[in-house]
Amino acid sequence: MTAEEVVTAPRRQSRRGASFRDAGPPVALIVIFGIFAALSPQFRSIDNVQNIVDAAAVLAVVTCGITFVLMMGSIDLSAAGVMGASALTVSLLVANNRNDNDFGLLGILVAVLLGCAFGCLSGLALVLLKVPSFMATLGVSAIGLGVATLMFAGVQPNISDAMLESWAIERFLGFAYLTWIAAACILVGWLIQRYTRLGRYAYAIGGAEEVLTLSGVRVKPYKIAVFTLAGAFYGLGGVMVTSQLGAGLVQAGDGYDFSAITAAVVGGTLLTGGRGGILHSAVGVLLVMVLTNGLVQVGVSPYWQGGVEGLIVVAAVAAAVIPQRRRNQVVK
Amino acid sequence: MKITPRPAAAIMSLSLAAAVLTGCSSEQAGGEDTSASEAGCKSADVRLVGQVRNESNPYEASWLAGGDAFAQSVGLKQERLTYDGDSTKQQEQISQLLAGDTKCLVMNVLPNGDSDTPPIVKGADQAGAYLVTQWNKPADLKPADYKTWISHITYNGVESGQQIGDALATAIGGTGGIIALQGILDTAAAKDRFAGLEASLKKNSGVKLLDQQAANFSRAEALTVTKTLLTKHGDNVKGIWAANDDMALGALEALQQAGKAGKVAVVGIDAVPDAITAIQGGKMTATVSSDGTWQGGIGLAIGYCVATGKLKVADIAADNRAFFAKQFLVTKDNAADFAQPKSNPADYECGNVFNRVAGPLT
Amino acid sequence: MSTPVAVRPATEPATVKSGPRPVERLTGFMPLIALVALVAALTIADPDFLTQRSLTAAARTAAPLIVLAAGATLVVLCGGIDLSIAALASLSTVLLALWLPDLGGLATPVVIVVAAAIGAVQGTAHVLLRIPSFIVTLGGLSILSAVALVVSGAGTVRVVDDSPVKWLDLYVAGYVPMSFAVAVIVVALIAVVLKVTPLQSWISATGYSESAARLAGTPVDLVKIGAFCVSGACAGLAAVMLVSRQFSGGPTMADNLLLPAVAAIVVGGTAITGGHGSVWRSLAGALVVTLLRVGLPIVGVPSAYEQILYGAIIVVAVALTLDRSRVSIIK
Amino acid sequence: MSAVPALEVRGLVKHYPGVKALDGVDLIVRQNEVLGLAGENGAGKSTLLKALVGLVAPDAGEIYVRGEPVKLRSVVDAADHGIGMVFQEQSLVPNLTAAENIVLGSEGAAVRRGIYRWDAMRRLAQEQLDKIGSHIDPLARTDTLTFAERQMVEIAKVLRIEERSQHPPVIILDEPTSVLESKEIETLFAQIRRLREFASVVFVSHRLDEVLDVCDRVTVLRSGQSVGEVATAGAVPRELHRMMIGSTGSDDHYHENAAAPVTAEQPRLSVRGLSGKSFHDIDLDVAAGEIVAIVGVHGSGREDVCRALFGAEPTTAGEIRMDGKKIDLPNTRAACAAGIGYVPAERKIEGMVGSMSVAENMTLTKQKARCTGPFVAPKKQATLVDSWIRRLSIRTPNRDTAIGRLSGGNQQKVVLARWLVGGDIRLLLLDHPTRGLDIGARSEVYRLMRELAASGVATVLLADSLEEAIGMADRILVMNDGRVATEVACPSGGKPSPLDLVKEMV
Repeated sequence: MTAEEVVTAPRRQSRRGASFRDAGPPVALIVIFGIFAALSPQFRSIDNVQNIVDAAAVLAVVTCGITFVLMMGSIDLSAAGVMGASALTVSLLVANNRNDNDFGLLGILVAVLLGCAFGCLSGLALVLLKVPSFMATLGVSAIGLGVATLMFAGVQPNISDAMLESWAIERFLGFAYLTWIAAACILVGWLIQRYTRLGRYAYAIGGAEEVLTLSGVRVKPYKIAVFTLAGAFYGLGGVMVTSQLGAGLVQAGDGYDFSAITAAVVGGTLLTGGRGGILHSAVGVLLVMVLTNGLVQVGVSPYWQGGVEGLIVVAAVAAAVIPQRRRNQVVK
Repeated sequence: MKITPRPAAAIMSLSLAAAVLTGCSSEQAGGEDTSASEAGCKSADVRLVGQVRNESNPYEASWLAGGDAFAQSVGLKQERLTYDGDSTKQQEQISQLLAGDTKCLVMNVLPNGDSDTPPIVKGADQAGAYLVTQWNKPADLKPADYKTWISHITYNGVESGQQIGDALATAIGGTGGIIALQGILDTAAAKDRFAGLEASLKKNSGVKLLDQQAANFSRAEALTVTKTLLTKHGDNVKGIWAANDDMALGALEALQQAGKAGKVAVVGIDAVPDAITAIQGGKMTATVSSDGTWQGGIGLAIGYCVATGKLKVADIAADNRAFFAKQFLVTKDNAADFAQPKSNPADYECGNVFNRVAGPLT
Repeated sequence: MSTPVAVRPATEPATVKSGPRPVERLTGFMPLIALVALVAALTIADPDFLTQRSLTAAARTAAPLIVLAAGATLVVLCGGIDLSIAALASLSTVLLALWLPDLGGLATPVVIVVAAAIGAVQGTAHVLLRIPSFIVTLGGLSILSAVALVVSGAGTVRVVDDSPVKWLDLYVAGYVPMSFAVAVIVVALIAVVLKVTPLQSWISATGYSESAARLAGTPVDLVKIGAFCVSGACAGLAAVMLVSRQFSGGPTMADNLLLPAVAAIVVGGTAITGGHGSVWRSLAGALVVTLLRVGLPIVGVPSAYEQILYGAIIVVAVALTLDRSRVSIIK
Repeated sequence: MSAVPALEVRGLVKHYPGVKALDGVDLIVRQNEVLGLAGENGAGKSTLLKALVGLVAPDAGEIYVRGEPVKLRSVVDAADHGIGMVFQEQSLVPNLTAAENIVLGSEGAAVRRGIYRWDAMRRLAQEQLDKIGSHIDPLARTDTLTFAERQMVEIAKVLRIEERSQHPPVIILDEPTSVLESKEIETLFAQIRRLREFASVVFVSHRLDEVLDVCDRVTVLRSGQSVGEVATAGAVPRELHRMMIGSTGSDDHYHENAAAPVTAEQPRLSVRGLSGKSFHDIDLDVAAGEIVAIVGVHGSGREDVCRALFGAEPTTAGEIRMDGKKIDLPNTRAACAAGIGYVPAERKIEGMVGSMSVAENMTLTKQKARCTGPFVAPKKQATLVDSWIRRLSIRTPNRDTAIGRLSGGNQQKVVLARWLVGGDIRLLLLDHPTRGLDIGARSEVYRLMRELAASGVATVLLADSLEEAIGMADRILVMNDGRVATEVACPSGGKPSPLDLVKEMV
């Protein structure tokens, strides 16, 4: 037999840990933070840094959920509806002005479980009906909003549950409890991603779904589980918004779907799946929040803020992908 | 290239070709003659439609409830339409509605924005449906020029913006910095109210506007924006002016989270129940009532009166075709009066429907 | 230089004729079937719904959505997504309203060209900077909205003399709204151009397997930029329709059409991953979505249930119309 | 050796639209033997293997495992019956670690209640890798491994089946050696012989000498039927080949008789000082009608040179001339316009558009050939495509069949035809054009290359094996670490030996 490729040339790239391409978003974060800090003294104050981190809490939790879905290569637009439904649920179950319920933690748990149920519904639609996740989750979002509107019934439920209210107000080491909850979610999310079959399979499904099937892995339950997990994060997100606003709003999740996807993608998670992760997304969330906050702090006109934000997000992603540009690379 | 014919495509192309061949006309054929027949509808034939953005905020929920209450009082049922704050969806619903039976149709509509009013008016006019619009309309579009567009009701945003601005100035003792939370920037309500604030600022020279940001009438956005502005301006912020109560309530939460609850005065507009409670509890300084329940009922009432012939469009005074409704500054002193929204059937008597006119639209 | 190659003399004709199987035919019709089923259901719920006037109104209503969806379908077929169409349409309504007094009838083509150019710019950014189209157009969405706000002074721009766009409000043959006819012509035009030129091959190849398309020398970048350009032009045309209907332009006027437009594409059965689908499918999809948006409340479904039904029906509709034989993995 | 066969197949039938892939196949795999499976491209090997691991449901016929009739519904089903397969198209998840891929689907102690134990996993994977003597880091991400390394991971993975079934397993290796290096092949063969101690192995390879080397017995498939069974002791490749194609094969595997003398005075392609990211200062001349092979180990940069010549890889310096005229290749379009064609190695991903028809794939590049003006002329296209389907003997139900449904060899022919339909091809860059093809299909590709060369096309070949390079090329460039190490003339009748080349490659 002939031998052609006898010797393998020495390899240049690292095989295990973080590669160069992961460095983009953190660098962008530092650069943007530096620019704003130079432009505005208020921006670099401790108070404001606390404010940014606190403001990032809900988005961080929602992004944790969406990251798992994005890792699979699917997309999830159900956050708005699920959060609305969970916000209404929790506000009607803890002490409130609409009824005599006072279930406290149990109420929060039910709201999170409701989020799971909606997530599960998305997963089922994807797996059983074979509806692309984009549409399945859009439909579930509409259903969630409908359910929320039903529960709303014309009168805003205001919460008076001391514990839930304290989440947004009480501080520990300078940060609101909500921020610590978000940090815990990121940690849990990271552990799931790194140390559980669910997390690793979500990652693998994004990498090569057909291979998993070939290897005898039943992919469908994991897909449903990932959407369910994401739903739990949205449910918790809805609870957190309720805690912040002191009331259950149908619109609790407005805009979180696209912001969370933006944050995840800016952080380096690919929409095609198989790359990125919770820590990437956490960086992305901070990036987005620094931008939103910084633009207000340096006094950009409200008319232009959205535009400038969009421009910077595009620029940040562009800067992050430039080092890895290849010819003939597929970009969707 | 696939050569297999696409049946769907073929059918569509054929029907299209047929359509083009037969020529064009400016009017849709096949519609019945729909010139407005003054009066003559039996009470039972009247169809009452109330259209608002959504059922998921307290103000508009009370609007629909008011409409229901009126409809019940005349033995009818109100059809509720909601369009999720989506202009195109509103137009689509209206045009679909007008494509049905429009003879005794009465619509009480909250147009999403100024720009949404003209097509609604035009459509209703062509179809001969009775229309009352509220809040938004372009200045040069006047009900007086139309037969079935009976009235346009709104509140004086400049006035309310100024009223709460003044109340805020008083609450902070006439001097100090305030921040303003604007509504959806391209709505007349947001602009008028902000103009009112500017007028108030001129009057109260000690009050300084530190910053103004859009929070789109949303409680959640107001929370984030306020937090940011509070860190930006710190203790310089003595008061917060919000273009509606939802944003004011969001600002209250932000203050609480920043540990500044009670130290900063907050004002809003709309008098939603939560705001009234906040005023009663001393957390908020002032709001302005715009009575959603009444708005929901009165629009239908005016249309019903005209449709059943109890009121003639021609007889309605010009000033009543487009008017500012009375609004009240709500402070701690009178908050209790506004705590329970109530529907007073007497308001809807055909003779009383214009009782709350505060002045012609300027 | 030509190189005749005859590898082996042909022994027998290698090709056998066989048409598409019945199942394949059926999936081609699915969007239409879904449409008919929906009309039937609405009619059962409210017999007054199935009148000529009502259907005409629905067709007129659907026109801008059809045009938006048709344009964006091309981007989706190329494997991308265009989230900026609605914001671009909003901006275009403002521009049209601002320019109508000065340019008159010329304003319409100018706005469409400008919108096409903006689309092309986004396409170019996507292609040259190698940023996912999702992000480019999401950024575009924010930027265009901001520009629309600033240009319009954050207010509605009224069109006092709407005669240059009034023709869109006419009726063809008395029954067919002109805007709907124009929308169908646009769809037909796109479909025919794709079918009779190599574009169809190029777009499918780009959408299904971009690297293969590129290595086959397909002008992938140009095809993508072209798709975004057409998508932009369609957004511009949709804006003209909206202005003719609304007599004004507004910086947020069309913003809410984004998700319905994407829904229309997917309900039509076009694969969101690219490579398979057609503008005809999007036409049917847009009609389904319009009927859902408008029909449900009109036949008297309460607001909360309307949303629930909308969500459920749209999922089921997609489940029915998606041609799964062409897409191996559903993401 | 036990009397009950480990695996038996009786009268298996499978129809695809327009093709009868299996037409009553019989197969017996005895316990503790290595059975070779040979057959031409399209003989039904792939379908048969897929049926054996539950990926394809047969229309008729039975499968018996240790005498029991079974219905295999999925890969899991098959694995539970002790049947596992190493797939020809690699089946690893690229963004997972090698260790995860190895234990995927049967994690055992590595995952407890859904929680990963990385240490246990690494140990498990290491054990598997040790078995085949591989030194791959188990925690390396799979997409950082070379093709050959990935193949080893794949074999390590399928050996996990030992743990899964109490019965002796049946392990199917589908073309496992196609891209392995000789040392690795030796390791693999040792492993197969070790496997025979406790398992049965079905070995599929297009290299008949390999089959004869490692197998105890060979079953030959032809046109979906088993046409014969040969004990390998004493058998010769020629005999097998005859059974596969139904007649005596030619010894002239590379059609050297058809090699045309190169007479051009000016080189068709002339490259001077071409440099890029992974290659430097490349000089290369290819005359019209000449076949030049580039050989080199992994990382020698030859693939990148090939792609650079097609405008798919950026260059930093150097010039490229076609027929004396300097050309710029900023993108693949420019290359196509200059009459350059490229057949990529990864056919499924880069070579063809699986969802599109044969006709569309064939005319994808040279659109002019099927168009009148800017418009597609359906009749012109039909005539053109059908004529090429006949000229290249492409086996397809019709021109509108999706290319994804054809067998590998026929797919490759369509990809090749894409460059020929325009009639303006001047330089063909062939990157592993015969990867994954069997003898028959290879032979046809070789013959086609010869004919193209005879008609004046210049060819640059990255061959699948040194043997192929030597057999086909008129001249061989040896690349080493991004540079041309040496150039070896390779005329018919004066071929260099593989060893001469290997010396320069390392």
